[in-house]
Amino acid sequence: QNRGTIGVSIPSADHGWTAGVVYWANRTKSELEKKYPGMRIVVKTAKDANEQANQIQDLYTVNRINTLVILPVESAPLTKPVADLKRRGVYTVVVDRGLTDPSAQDAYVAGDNPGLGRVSAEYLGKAMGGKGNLVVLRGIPTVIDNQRVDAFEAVMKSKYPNIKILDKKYANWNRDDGFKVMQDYLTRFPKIDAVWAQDDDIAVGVLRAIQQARRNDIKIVLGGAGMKEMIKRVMDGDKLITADVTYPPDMIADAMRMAAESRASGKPMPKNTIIPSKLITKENAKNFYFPDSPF
Amino acid sequence: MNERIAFENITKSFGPVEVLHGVGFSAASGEVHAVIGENGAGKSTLMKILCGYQPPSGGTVRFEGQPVRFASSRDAEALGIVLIHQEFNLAEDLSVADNIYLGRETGGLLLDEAAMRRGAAAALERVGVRLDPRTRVRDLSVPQKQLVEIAKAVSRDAQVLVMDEPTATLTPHETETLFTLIAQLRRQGVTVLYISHKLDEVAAISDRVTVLRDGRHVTTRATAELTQHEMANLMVGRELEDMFPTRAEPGADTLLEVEDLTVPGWAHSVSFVLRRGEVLGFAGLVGAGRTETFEGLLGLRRSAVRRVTRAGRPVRIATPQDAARHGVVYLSEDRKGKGLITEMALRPNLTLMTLEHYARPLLDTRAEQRALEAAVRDYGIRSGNLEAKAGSLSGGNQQKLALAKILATDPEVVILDEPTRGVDVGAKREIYHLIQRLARSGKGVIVISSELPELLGLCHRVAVMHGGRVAAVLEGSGLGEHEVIQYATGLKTQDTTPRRSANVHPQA
Amino acid sequence: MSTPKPDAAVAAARPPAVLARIGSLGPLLGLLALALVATLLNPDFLTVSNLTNVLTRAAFIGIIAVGATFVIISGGIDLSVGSMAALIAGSVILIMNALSGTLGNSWTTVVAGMLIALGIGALAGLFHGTTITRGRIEPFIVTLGTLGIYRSVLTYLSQGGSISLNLPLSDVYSPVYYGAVAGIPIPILVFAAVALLGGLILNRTRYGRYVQAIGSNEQVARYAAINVTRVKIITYMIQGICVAIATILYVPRLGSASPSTGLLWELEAIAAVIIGGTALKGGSGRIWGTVVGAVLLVTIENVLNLTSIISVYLNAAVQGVVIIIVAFLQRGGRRA
Amino acid sequence: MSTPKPDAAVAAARPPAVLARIGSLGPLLGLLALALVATLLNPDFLTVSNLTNVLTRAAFIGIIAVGATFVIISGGIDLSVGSMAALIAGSVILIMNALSGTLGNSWTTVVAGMLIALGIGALAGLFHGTTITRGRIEPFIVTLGTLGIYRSVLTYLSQGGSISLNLPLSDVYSPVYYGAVAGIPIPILVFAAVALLGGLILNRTRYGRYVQAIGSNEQVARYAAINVTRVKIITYMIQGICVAIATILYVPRLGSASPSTGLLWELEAIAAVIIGGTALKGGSGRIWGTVVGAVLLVTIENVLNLTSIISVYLNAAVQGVVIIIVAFLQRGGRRA
Ligand SMILES: Nc1ncnc2c1ncn2[C@@H]1O[C@H](COP(=O)(O)OP(=O)(O)OP(=O)(O)O)[C@@H](O)[C@H]1O
Ligand SMILES: Nc1ncnc2c1ncn2[C@@H]1O[C@H](COP(=O)(O)OP(=O)(O)OP(=O)(O)O)[C@@H](O)[C@H]1O
Ligand SMILES: O[C@@H]1[C@@H](O)[C@H](O)OC[C@H]1O
Ligand SMILES: [Mg+2]
Ligand SMILES: [Mg+2]
Repeated sequence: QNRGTIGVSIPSADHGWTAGVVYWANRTKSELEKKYPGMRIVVKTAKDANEQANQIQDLYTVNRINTLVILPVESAPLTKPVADLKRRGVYTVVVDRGLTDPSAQDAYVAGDNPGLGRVSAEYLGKAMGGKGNLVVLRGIPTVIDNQRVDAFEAVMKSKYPNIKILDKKYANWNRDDGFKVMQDYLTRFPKIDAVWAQDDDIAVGVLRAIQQARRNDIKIVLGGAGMKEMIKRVMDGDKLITADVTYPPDMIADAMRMAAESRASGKPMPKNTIIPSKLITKENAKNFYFPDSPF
Repeated sequence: MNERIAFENITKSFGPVEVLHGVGFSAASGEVHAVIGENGAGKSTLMKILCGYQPPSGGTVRFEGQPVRFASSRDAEALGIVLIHQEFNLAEDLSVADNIYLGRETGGLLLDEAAMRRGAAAALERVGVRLDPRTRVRDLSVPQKQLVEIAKAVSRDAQVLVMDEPTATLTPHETETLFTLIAQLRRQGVTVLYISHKLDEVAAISDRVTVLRDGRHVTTRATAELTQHEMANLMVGRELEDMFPTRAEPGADTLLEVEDLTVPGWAHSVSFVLRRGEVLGFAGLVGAGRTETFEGLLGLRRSAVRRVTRAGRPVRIATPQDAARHGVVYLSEDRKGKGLITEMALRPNLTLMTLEHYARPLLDTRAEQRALEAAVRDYGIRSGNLEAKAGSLSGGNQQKLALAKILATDPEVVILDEPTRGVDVGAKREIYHLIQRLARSGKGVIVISSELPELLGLCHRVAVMHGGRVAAVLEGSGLGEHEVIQYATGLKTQDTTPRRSANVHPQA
Repeated sequence: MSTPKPDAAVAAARPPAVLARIGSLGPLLGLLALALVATLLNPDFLTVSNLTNVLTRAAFIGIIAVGATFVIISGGIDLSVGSMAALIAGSVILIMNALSGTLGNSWTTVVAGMLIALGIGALAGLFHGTTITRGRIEPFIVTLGTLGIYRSVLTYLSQGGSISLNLPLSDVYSPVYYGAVAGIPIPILVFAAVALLGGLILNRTRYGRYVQAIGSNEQVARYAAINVTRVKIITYMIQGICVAIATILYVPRLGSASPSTGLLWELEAIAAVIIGGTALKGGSGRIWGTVVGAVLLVTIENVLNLTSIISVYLNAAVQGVVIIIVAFLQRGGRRA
Repeated sequence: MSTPKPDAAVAAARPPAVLARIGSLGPLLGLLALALVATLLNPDFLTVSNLTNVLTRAAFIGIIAVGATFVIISGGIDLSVGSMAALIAGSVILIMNALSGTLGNSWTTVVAGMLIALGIGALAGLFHGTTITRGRIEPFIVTLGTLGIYRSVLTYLSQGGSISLNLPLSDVYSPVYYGAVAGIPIPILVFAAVALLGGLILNRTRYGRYVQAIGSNEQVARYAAINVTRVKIITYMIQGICVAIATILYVPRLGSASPSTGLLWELEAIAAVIIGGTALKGGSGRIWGTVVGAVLLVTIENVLNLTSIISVYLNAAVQGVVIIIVAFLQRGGRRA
């Protein structure tokens, strides 16, 4: 029977993490279409907020979706367009980047950005023994990045006052920028104990820069989000990459499954589902390792 | 006769417009063969066909008896057929030497710059211009560009050298040098096809003359059989009356007075007075600084001036707009670079300086079109197609359009830099009459010209510039060809009184 | 001056060159072809609501591109438009939020915000124009510089996050984007008005003629006593004002601005202009072409959303291919 | 022939305009000024290792910009370079990974990969050049189109993720980026070689002369029987090859390619060219200026990373301001 159409709108695969999202979305689409015959799932990617706003409008107007699962490229600008669809009777499930007006979403499946910052800070604080020099490489200027960095700093300030954050510059969730910014940090700071790279793509560049400079003052590089190469390193007991903090791109899959389930059963989804950011260490790494994911 | 080249029944159409209707004549080796005709008669088009720049629509070109069909100018040059373009054909960003050797550079894998520089210097030497071959063409004056254009062709060892109005921007001095060169080439057996509107030149150097009219061959005759007057009549197809109208006495009041105008590097404390109803000429050799003087005056170049007064009132002219506001307009000698937008149609070119007349407030394009039709009539602009781009007009017709454009502003002071450059005798005569009419109606006209007869026949007074200074201002009985040349070449100086007052003020 | 030869004035206009004409319709043909494909792929393409959506969206880039048409025809370029839009959006949101304290969540506040937006746009344009003409710096450089500057300032204002219009104000402002007059959404009306006005200015006023003259040959324009500096400065101001108008429509739509607002709009706007048949070198161009170009770009995106036959990874490739094909159709209009 | 009167023959060239000369050194002055500021802000700027870092990083954009100099001087533009770099990087990594099965993790594999990279670059350039000249489509459009296409194809190949060189191969290849000869990192040497060769070709060969002639006046070039089409196509091929060379150096750096590889490199490369004093309109330009331009851009970033006095939010603003100032210093070299 026809259970309607679910529209899935996600950012286009412009770096590792979003590639993971696209991968999981496509994979879950086939899975769910098999599981619920008659249900149609349309997956669309958008390169920016504007395009995404257009896209969900098209999903409504032309693809006639009755359910929207959206991972907003950005929170604020998509609030209105999502609210607009909700007003027209579309069941809206927002993932990861919550809307600025929560009443615009029927359900929220949240990645825990402050959590990622917190867990990272806790881990580094402990690993550094509560003291030393730390450099931070941020993502791109966006709310998510602010949430993470703010939470990170809050923990550091209150629990590890002796850890000195030397500087925090944007590396744009990008390997090349990670490389460059780290290279310059290395020039600038003769003694660095640890690096928080905030995202595993950045960490890739950071590692190369350290390797090139042959510096051995740095003991830890902590990335984030759970890229498979990084998890592998943790698993293999890498010296610098001793841990990672999850921010799993498969949260889109969870959201899609829950939405499909709720459509099929007619029961609403829980209002908020938080997918916590977990610490990955050598011990639990294999549970997080999916070699055939692009991320 | 030993025919080097022959045209047989050549036709040429641009779209539906046929501009050459079966032209045929021939030229021998060692012959200087002049081709004359009104603006738009098809001279340049015919020469472009000969030299491989355009294919003919019909007919045959023969070279030494063999029919030839060139796919490009390179094919023609391979046979030693070279064209000196009427409109410059130089890459402005490249140096003089680069241009002279463009397309046939010397050297192996790496260019032999030194050799090319030497070769360029030699070619420049032959046409009598001293120029550093490394100078960028962009930085040259119009006559200098013309000389480079000639040097470029001459350096190609031509068997057939086509010169399309090579002297239009040259002063008698350079022209003479060129004639010496032509004589030398002719002795070497080179065929020279020489296009000019200066019939005295044609009479002086050519062996035979071919006359074209409206794309048709009118006649080919030995030059010696024709007077200049006859040539002119053959060109226009009717009897031409006197070239220069009579001059009316200028008025007494001053229209424009310039004191101590200096254009750094080009002109030094130039002063002059222009009276109402007067035609004031500016003579000088290439490089005397005449063009720059007036570009400086209009604010088109950096300049300093002690005082400018318009009809007695001091004015400040910092931009061409200021000048226009004070009724002063300037026709550039550089038609293609500064006179007309060749990419645009005739209409917007014509009305560019007078758009306010057509803005109500939206532009009334019909009124513009009427103005164009009037200008086409009044100035005898010949164009197969009024919608065409200005660049497709023949050289002389472009000049007429440029003139029509500036005169449309109804100025009080008209500065014309080489106004008859490339214009045919008939039209030239019309322009002379026009200038005289402007003067008679109380305007002041300044004519910068390299054609001495023109200045002598037209002007009340002539200022002669040399080395950036006004060497003399001649009038009345003092105004003669010999005098002008003496001052222009610096053989004579007029240094009695302090320069400024000596210069000009007639009543001072 | 009288030249009594009648034949001198022959002006037998050439028969309209059919081929050239088809060429100049190239972008339109491209658009129609695309619409046909779209309809085949998904008949819903042709619904009124979908077409309305497409045109509404085209309004942003379209309005900006109208401004860009002037700049490009005059021989310039403005790379900063996307950043400028972001900065204007951010600033007016901040300002309106602040004003709403004293003026209330009223139309007064919104209109004040709009005027300020226009002011900022015009000022930015004035800055560009002046720096380019009087400062004699390549437009590419100046606007590449301000591209960075504007976006940075916005990032600074938003502290890396986003700036949102407060909700009650947002409700007041909302109709400017979501409203309609006689069934036609306001952005479409504004777009049409801007395009018409732009076309009128470009083709039927002195100013427009000067813009074309300068782009064709700046020297000739200077010698013809045209105030080249002023005309050029004004093109950048027109561009700035167009950006401001687009932003005024944009703010009520998404109600916020962030460091990624308007990213790469410059490329889209310039692409719309060039696809529309204006030469990047300047000199000549046409507003209607730009409008078609903008609609075309948005339509490609729309069509991609309407079907699933293409891997999501290849969206940009399809766009690229379509753009090249349309340009190919249009090339008849270009000289070799 | 006699030219009796010396003063009659025109114009001994004007005295070397000292001002114009200083103007033409503009970018260099800008760079020196920036270096001075940098050193004052952080003396570590002048360390050998930092300067080496800067130059090494400048190599990518610099090499690409050398190619862009040719394209721009000839009157064209290539917006696709960043995407092309990403595509080349991704494809050769895949190919090398595949080859390593038969050829082993050896230099043979790496060299084969490099040759293939050069081949792809040249082919892409050939495609651009041909489409632009024979297809008569604006270069802006063609390369905007391929910008989307190349990056999309890479995204497709990588399924949005990254494509990584297998580790043993990566170790073999690594010295190409990280190695040094006589203490000078290989990328710097390659950059220098490309720049020298580029300068030589541009200024000392027929081909270079033709590139300038075409950019200056295409019609004149045609009349001089220059094969304009071929010369233009080759400029795009040079650009493609330069991109390939840059990519060959880039791959061993991170050993991977992803959809964000080479993002916005086109803007940086073009900016380097223009800052270096080449006019966007074409006709004339200089390779050394481009080199300075590229180094300058990288230096700005470097300096920003070496200090904390400026809010991170404002990085791009500082870059913008510096670019405009340098261009201002240089404007003496430009005609009004
Ligand atoms: N490319 C072109 N397209 C259209 N018409 C052209 C083109 N070239 C020349 N014509 C027309 O051909 C006719 C002959 O022009 P041509 O340049 O040969 O005249 P000309 O005898 O050299 O005149 P002038 O003495 O003014 O130089 C003119 O009517 C001109 O408008
Ligand atoms: N004082 C000077 N001494 C030597 N050369 C000069 C001097 N002043 C100007 N020149 C030269 O004169 C040339 C100025 O050019 P131009 O030929 O345009 O002058 P002009 O008098 O307008 O000539 P034309 O007869 O072409 O109108 C320049 O090449 C310049 O080098
Ligand atoms: O794209 C982002 C990713 O890189 C980061 O690690 O997590 C949040 C995502 O939105
Ligand atoms: Mg002619
Ligand atoms: Mg002159």
